[in-house]
Amino acid sequence: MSEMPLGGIIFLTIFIAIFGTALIFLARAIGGQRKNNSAVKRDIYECGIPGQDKKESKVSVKFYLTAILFILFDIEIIFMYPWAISFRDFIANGMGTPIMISMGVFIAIFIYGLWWGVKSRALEWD
Amino acid sequence: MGNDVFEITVNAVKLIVVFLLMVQAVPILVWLERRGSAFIQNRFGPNRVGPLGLLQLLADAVKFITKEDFAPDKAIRKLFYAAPVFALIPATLAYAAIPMSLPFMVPAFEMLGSTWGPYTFRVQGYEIGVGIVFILGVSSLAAYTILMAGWGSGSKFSLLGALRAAAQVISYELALGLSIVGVILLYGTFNLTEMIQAQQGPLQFTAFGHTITSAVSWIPNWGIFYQPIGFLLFFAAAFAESNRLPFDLAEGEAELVAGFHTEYGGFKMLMFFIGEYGHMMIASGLATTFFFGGYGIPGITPDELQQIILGWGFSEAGAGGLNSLIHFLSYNVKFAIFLWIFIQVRWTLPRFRYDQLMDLGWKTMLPWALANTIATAVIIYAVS
Amino acid sequence: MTADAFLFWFLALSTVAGGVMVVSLTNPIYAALSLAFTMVSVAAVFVTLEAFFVAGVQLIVYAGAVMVLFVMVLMLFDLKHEVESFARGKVTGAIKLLAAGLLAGLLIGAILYSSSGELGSSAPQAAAQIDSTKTLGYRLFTQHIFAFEALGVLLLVIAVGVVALSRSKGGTHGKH
Amino acid sequence: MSQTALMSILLASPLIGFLINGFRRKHHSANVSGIIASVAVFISFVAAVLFWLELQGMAPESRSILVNYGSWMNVESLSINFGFLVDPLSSLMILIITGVGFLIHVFSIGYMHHDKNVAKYFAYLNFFIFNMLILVLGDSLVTLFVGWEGVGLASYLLIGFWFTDKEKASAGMKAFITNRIGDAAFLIGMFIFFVSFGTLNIQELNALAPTVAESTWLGVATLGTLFLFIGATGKSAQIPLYVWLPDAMAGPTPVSALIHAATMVTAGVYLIIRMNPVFLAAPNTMMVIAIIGVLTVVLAASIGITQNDIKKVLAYSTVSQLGYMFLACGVGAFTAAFFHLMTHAFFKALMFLGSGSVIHAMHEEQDIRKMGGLKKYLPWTHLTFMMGWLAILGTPGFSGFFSKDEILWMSWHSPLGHWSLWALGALGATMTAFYMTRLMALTFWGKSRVPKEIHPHESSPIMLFPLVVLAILSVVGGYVGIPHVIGAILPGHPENILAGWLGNIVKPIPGITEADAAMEWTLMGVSVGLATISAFIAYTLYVNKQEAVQSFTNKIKPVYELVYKKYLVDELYFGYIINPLVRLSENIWAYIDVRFIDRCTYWAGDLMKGGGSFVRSLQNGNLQSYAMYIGLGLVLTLTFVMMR
Amino acid sequence: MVNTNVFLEIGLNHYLVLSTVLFCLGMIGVLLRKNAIVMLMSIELMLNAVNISFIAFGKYNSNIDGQIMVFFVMTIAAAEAAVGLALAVSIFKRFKEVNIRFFEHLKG
Repeated sequence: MSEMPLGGIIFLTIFIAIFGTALIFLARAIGGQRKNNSAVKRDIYECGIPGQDKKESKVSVKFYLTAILFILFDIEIIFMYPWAISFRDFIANGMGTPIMISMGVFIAIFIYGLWWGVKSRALEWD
Repeated sequence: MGNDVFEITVNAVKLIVVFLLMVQAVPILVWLERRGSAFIQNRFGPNRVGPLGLLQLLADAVKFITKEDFAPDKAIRKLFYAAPVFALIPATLAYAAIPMSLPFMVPAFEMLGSTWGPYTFRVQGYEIGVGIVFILGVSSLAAYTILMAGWGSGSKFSLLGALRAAAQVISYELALGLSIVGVILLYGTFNLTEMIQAQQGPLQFTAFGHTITSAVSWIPNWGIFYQPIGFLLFFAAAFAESNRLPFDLAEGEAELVAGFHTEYGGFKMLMFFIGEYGHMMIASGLATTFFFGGYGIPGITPDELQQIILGWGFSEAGAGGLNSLIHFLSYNVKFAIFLWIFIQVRWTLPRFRYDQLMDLGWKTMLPWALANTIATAVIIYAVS
Repeated sequence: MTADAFLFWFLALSTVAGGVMVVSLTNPIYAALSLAFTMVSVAAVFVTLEAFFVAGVQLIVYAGAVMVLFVMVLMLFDLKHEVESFARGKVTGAIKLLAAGLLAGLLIGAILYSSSGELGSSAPQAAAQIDSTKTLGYRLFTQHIFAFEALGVLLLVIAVGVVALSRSKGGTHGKH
Repeated sequence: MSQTALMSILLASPLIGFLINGFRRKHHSANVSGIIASVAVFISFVAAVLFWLELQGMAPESRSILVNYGSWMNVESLSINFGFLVDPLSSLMILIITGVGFLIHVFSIGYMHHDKNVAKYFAYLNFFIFNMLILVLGDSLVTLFVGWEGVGLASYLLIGFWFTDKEKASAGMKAFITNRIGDAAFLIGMFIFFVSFGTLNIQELNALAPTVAESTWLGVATLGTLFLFIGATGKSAQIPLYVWLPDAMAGPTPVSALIHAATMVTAGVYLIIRMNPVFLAAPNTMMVIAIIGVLTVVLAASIGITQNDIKKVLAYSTVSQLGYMFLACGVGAFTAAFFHLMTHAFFKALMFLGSGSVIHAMHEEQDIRKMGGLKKYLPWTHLTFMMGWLAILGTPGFSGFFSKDEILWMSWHSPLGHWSLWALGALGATMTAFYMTRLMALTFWGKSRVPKEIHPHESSPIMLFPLVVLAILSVVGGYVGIPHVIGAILPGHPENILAGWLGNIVKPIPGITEADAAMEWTLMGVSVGLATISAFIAYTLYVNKQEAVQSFTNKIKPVYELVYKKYLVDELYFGYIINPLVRLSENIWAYIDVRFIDRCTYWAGDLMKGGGSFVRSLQNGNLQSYAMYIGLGLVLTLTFVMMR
Repeated sequence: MVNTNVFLEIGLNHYLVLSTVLFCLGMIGVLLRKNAIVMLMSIELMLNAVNISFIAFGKYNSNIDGQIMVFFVMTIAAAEAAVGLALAVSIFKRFKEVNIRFFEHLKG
């Protein structure tokens, strides 16, 4: 556990959670809550017309497509981290060329994927 | 966290201090931003409360805390109230992992009838072996805050803003993650402290077994000289990650009012502010650490400085403490410069359009980051 | 050892609690958020097992990417009101629960049974894991290089497939 | 360079060419596709030369390079490797394939210039070269068979290359189906060898076969070699399976030159030479081969006299020349057979390419009655074609002379030969001289009968270059195998280089006696004399007295018609083999299939249906039920494991 | 035989039991939940459970391959989630529903 002080992280998380919650309650206690707000005030924000529910708004499917492509590319990038960190060791062990080739293949696949994504207009926002 | 009560207590206090350091920095930054923007735009800015308007901070705090606590009817209350609290967590967790100065030694001492120590305390929340990965992982959790707030508000503006912000954050996380690969290749470690140590001393290149030291000895061995493109990409992606102008599409006033925190006000709003400024601070801290030598001082290594301070007649421990303090100041100077750049950019550049933003992330920065990675790898391979 | 034990039980509790919430909460968004919580807890469990890099990857990939995607999709669908969250049929439901319970019991039995053997609750061999991430990288790019490249191709194929799927206008049951 | 690498280059180069052209088959540039394909084959040719040089450097007894790429299949006693063997025989063969192949690729660049699917064409050609190399180099019958089928496929694809023409497409089918008959026999032969010898490795078979030498008709070696020979008649167009080759002329002319003259059709001969110890162990088979060979010579030559299509004439000539090779094999003169294979590859490829040049010049006109006097339009084509003509005639000094006379002499002299074989062979040579001269006369000499709308023109240099190279080879190609009797009187007494080169591959004919020089000179004189006379007659008849030919053919019209219609062999096959077979299968279908087998399956199906409707209730489309079954299965399995 | 050390001495078995419990929770989710996306999430839960056992085995056998396997499992799981969600979105666009009760077309 020398490398990652889990206890500290958990302690800090819990501390912030408690601290934040306490602040919110504090603000509520000081600022107070009125019981009889008008219907207009209690409604969600809208500019001049009766409020619309969020269900009626159409959301572009692009968002989730972007998210999916993000996941796939993110993993490919994550795969580069162990490579990056052990790269010098590989070179020191005389294995520089094989590692360059194997990563070159991987990056070529990555580039092809990116190129394809751009070409197929999956990343276009219009 | 430590081996005995004293160390654990100190570490816990240290964590809380780091958190409070971050929280208290926010009002200062807000003030700085308002004054700074006024300066840029030829206005006065807040100047009534206290000297230079410095007490505006207090006035703001009072205003925030006395506001009415309010939630719209359509809000999902659990999420609506939980989101601002969660906004603090990723930023703080990540910020606590950035080293701010040299560790300082506490020699063994007697207290309450027993011997304590010796101890080494790091001037940071905690030291993490896989620092970069941890920071990336924790800050990727920030997307939940945004989504929770957007969904919990029950408003279509909030939801759209949240989705936009989330899509933007994750898009730029790719460029961010990839721009760091070059840094990792350069230093061969995930650990931030080791990176800072690698940047100490004068600039020197090692190629084909020869070491070429810079002729000008005060030019530091900073990452910016090895990874200029990496730095630019990292910094630009960090702007987008923290939803700052010119990338604050999540809150384009004309279309989305204020984005995912449209329905928030009062203290909850302030917490989002803290989260947002926290991201700014993480970005500044990381840029300092990766590319500008962290807490290091150009032209002098910590050991040399230690000798100089010892020459002034301090004890070993006192010199160590002073040394840490000087380095802490050095870190904060760099850190503040980056924060100012953030502010300056916000008030200088116009906002992107959303399609331009996504194009920039996917079609410009990602390929450049990839090219930077490949170039770094090839050069490292070629010269060794 | 007590600190470690405390951490383990704390994490085990939060992990299992998160898992239970995933299965039992009827609002899918809460379920997804609980799952994200479980993922973070699992990452912490990885840390107690000294798999630091994998823990980080768990945070980035699972908690930071996959679950964000789940949450985003659920928000897109707006599935707040579920007509029926759980399967109909009391008998089959009972059988299903029984099957899961039996499986758990059998597996735990098997673990305890085999623990009298060599893989008991003994301490791990003190292996000199100087830098486990570098070791991981070394093994990944020597022993598992083919799997690594194959995964690259798999991700590419999936990217293509996902884009194609998102373009499709409907199922095989004719078009509108 | 290591031998494995060299072999890889040799084999991979045409394959890569095939893939490149195959993937860019939508492109229409003949130059680009052609250069890719030609370079691919040329690389192979260089590799083949390097192999040949490497063999040169070895001791004569140990000239053999085996490149093994690992195990292909390993089942019980059957163990087959991806092994490729280069020995003196296969090294010469790959030189011919890649060398002649390269020239024909180059020719094709010009010939196929206007075709739309030119990339596809070159892809097929490279595919053919690749498979031919596998056929030639394969060290086991199975590997050889892979190439054997591969070249069959390539041949089918190329014959039907212009498949939009129904006739041409069906010509491809015919070739494919006829070859299937031969292939079936080939497989049976292989099985026989495997069952009796337990191996399919050619080297091992060659070593094992002499131990079973026999004279019965039902011995292992006899049966096996007979079936292999049937396979060879299919591929090499011998009686009775020769009918596909003339139809195969529907393909582009360079294809006819490469596949249906120079290389693929000689695969049968190559197979026999390759396995000559096995064939020598079966004298009955040898007799059959010789008889079939000589009959093919005469039959094909006689048909060739009457044909009017320039490519058909050459096709029958090919069949007849292949007959000579089989005759040589049959009498045990394997060196002579290979010698003729080689010279024939040169001069027949030359003549086919020449005919291609003529057809190109005549705007796809193939009827020689509409030609004549082309000498002045196509001087280069005429000159090179004449070299081929002189060679095939057996003019002393040209390559065909040495190889053909060697065969004729051996068919007389060998203990396996007979005077009648020589007589028929000589008759064939006479007829060859006649129809080839007729072809020359009608095409190039005499008065022009070219229709007015056609303006013949000489071909481009890229097409003439291969013609010239092949013409030179046709002239000098014979000097590698100067017979002993001629060498004896020449200054310096040149030896028979080819026989020396193949000495360790080809077994000597058992019981051969010392050659009688006087007898050999006499026979040579007789055959050359007969050919000269017949050529002269043909020349006078077809250049000056065409009316006489007309009136003569009218007088013997029934015979002429019979020969012209190729002895009605196709009709015979249809009437007595194909149609009865079709009717038989129809009956079998009606009675056995419908009444018996189908009913059984219906019954079984009903049973299954009954059971299925029960099981179906379990499969209710609910994913979670399925998952539950998996879970229950897991529980059961675990319980079982735990209980044990 | 109840031993208090069970609570204080954390060993391989503890992690394996934790993994088993999570796995069976995920299994219950897959078996009982009707929402296709929640089922996908339950599958992720099961995969996470397996990952824990991988890493535990890896640590207690001093074998880094366990972590590499987890790396691969994560990749595949993310890929599976991507495809699964893409399918779910397609289905939702078509039927306006992700309850798997509506998709029982795959039956004999």
